[in-house]
Amino acid sequence: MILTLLKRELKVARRNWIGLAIPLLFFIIVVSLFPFAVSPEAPVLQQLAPGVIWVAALLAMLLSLEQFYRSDYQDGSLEQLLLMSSPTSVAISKILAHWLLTGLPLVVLSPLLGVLMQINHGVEHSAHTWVLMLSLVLGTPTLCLLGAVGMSLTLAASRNGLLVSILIIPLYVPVLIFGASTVTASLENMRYNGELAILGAFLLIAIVFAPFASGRALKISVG
Amino acid sequence: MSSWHEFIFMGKHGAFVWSSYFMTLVVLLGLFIGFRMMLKSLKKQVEVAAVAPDSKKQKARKLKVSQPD
Amino acid sequence: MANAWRWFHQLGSPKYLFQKTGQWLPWIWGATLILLAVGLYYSLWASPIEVRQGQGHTVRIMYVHVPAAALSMIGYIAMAIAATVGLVWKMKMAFAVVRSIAPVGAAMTFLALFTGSVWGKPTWGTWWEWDARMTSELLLLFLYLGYIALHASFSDRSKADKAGAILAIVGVINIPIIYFSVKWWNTLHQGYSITEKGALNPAFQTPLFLMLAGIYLLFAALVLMRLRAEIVLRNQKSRWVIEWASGKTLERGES
Amino acid sequence: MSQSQDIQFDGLYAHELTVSRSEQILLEDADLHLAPSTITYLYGENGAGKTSLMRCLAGLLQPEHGTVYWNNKPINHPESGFCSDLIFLAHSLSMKNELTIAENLAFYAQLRLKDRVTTTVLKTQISQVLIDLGIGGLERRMFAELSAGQQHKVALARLVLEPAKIWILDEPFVNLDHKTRGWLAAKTLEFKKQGGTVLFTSHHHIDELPVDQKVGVEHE
Repeated sequence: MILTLLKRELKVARRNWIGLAIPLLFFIIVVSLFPFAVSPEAPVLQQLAPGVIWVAALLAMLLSLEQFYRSDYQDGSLEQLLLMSSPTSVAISKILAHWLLTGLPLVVLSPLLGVLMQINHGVEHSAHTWVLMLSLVLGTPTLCLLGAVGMSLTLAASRNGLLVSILIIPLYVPVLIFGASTVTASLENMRYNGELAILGAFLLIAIVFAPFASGRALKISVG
Repeated sequence: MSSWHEFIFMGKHGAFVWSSYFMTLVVLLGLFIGFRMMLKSLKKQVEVAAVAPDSKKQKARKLKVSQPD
Repeated sequence: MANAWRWFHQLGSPKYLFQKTGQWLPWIWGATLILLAVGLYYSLWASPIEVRQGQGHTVRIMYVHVPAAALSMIGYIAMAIAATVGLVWKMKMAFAVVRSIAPVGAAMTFLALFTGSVWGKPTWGTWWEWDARMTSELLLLFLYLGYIALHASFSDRSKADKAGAILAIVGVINIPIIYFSVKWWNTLHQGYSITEKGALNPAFQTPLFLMLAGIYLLFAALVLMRLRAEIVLRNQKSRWVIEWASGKTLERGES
Repeated sequence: MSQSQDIQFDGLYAHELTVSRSEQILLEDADLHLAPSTITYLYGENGAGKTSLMRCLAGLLQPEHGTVYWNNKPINHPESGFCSDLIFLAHSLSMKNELTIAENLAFYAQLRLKDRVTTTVLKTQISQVLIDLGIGGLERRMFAELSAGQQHKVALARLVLEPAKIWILDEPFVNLDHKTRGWLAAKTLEFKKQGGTVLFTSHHHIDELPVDQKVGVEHE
């Protein structure tokens, strides 16, 4: 059942690819502003890189949320889905689609941003890029899961656009802290396993709670 | 505390100590007054609505089941 | 046990809750005022200044800061508990309680931040330090404001209640995570810790405990006041509310 | 609970239902029985709460009070099988603009049948029903490209493509051309003959469709 739902999400998204591309473009453009604003010198950029890339990724995830939930709510298909399958599985398919179409592309694009932000300055290898990707692989699904809860809660609310950001940004802070510090640790040639493990732990907690909470919230929004 | 002077100036930190207490007072008093006014205005509102004829009052409907003619 | 259950159910009745809170409030206010009067006497006058760390009189800020900070946390946890009761037992009054705690809790969080900042200036020489507790308080304030904003964005109150309840529960699961993360992040950056400023000397205990008790009760009293307004707001069309408004029944009447 | 257990009500049975929307109680203490093999016509003025009642019977809206049973089990009980037996057609057509007609219809059919149907079978069924509805050959067009009337027809096609035991239809006849009204009435009667339960609303009496029960949402 989840597979049927997921296939539909992917199909709809494919036809609507421009909507998906915009958050990614935003991700790149925001990051590329920093050299202008701060300094184009490699050591400075390198030091800023983890934070800047992570904040940009977080904002891109936030921006892309609307698209995955709003239209289903408005055209009535959300209520049909909730009539025919369990709210949790609807939430899971939404979250999976959101991650596959936004989180994963962000991960794939992140080496490019690493280059822009001079993340490998002063070293011959590209280990830092891999660490950045790894931190995003573990962190972005948590952002999707928490975002799903926030978005499901605000679907029926009247002021929605920015409301969801206010609700979930405080919840995003732990992921941001550990995501960015994983990369920072790597830049400082320190061990980063601990940070990655904690990111993984956050992901597990979110997997346990978020689909259920999001499903309940979807049900409330439709009712 | 040894003197009124010390009580008011709190060493050199009178402004810090007093502003903390003052802000606490203002915020909590503000809530108190706000909640009181909220209850009062609601009371008045209910009173007015009760006196007014049932213009806006919409009664719940019932289901009437019948056989077609 | 059976009695406790019955009482719990009675609390679910708006009329009963309104009458009971009306009976309790004068007592709570009385106790609050006495405790605060004595507490203020001690905290502003009859307690010594801090010498060991050279804080001097600024230690007096602690007597409002600590209760406010504690209540900001307790308030959010109470919201989550009431939200769970509302969702699980479908008890509508529990949602009214959640909504009533939110503004008072947010005010306490704001006060904790404000007094913390004012305390920080003479102590660290800066108004704001990204200290673990202060940062957590800031995020907590956002959580409170998020709840209030979410609740206000629905035209349908029962939807607002349920959505807000879910947010409160999700938030409370996150509070320890946020606190832990911020604390870890803070040690990484070797910040200060505001909590080490006032290591508790027995001489500071009397005013602190008095103020804690007084402000806790004040919190309860304010929440109950807000709750009474909320009950009336939600039951404007009930006969007992109309009778109460037109003064036909005693406000503190017997059940 | 106990009352409904004593007497058996096959089909859909709402017991002491109180429905409210935005804190306004629309309908109080309603008992309603929709037996198998019956067609029920629900009427009432605008804003009386017809749609809310239907959403409540479908399980989308939580009733203020009371329970809805499907074959003597509460509808949200997994064993009642209500979610696979019900087709609820609302005002919103619930179709994605980004998908073709065939994709839209196939998605709902597959979701209901849990992929027990092969795509080729489904494809022929879809083309057939579209021909019956007079929009044959449009299955590969995007939903957004159709006219409003055509879009409405696509939503109705679900009734034929998905097996169900109860239909709850909100204004299915509105803005339909004469031929499609006839088609829908015939399909509804056919569904009734197979033991189906139907509840529908309409502003006007539908001549083509004899009903077994009329239910009004009105003041006493």
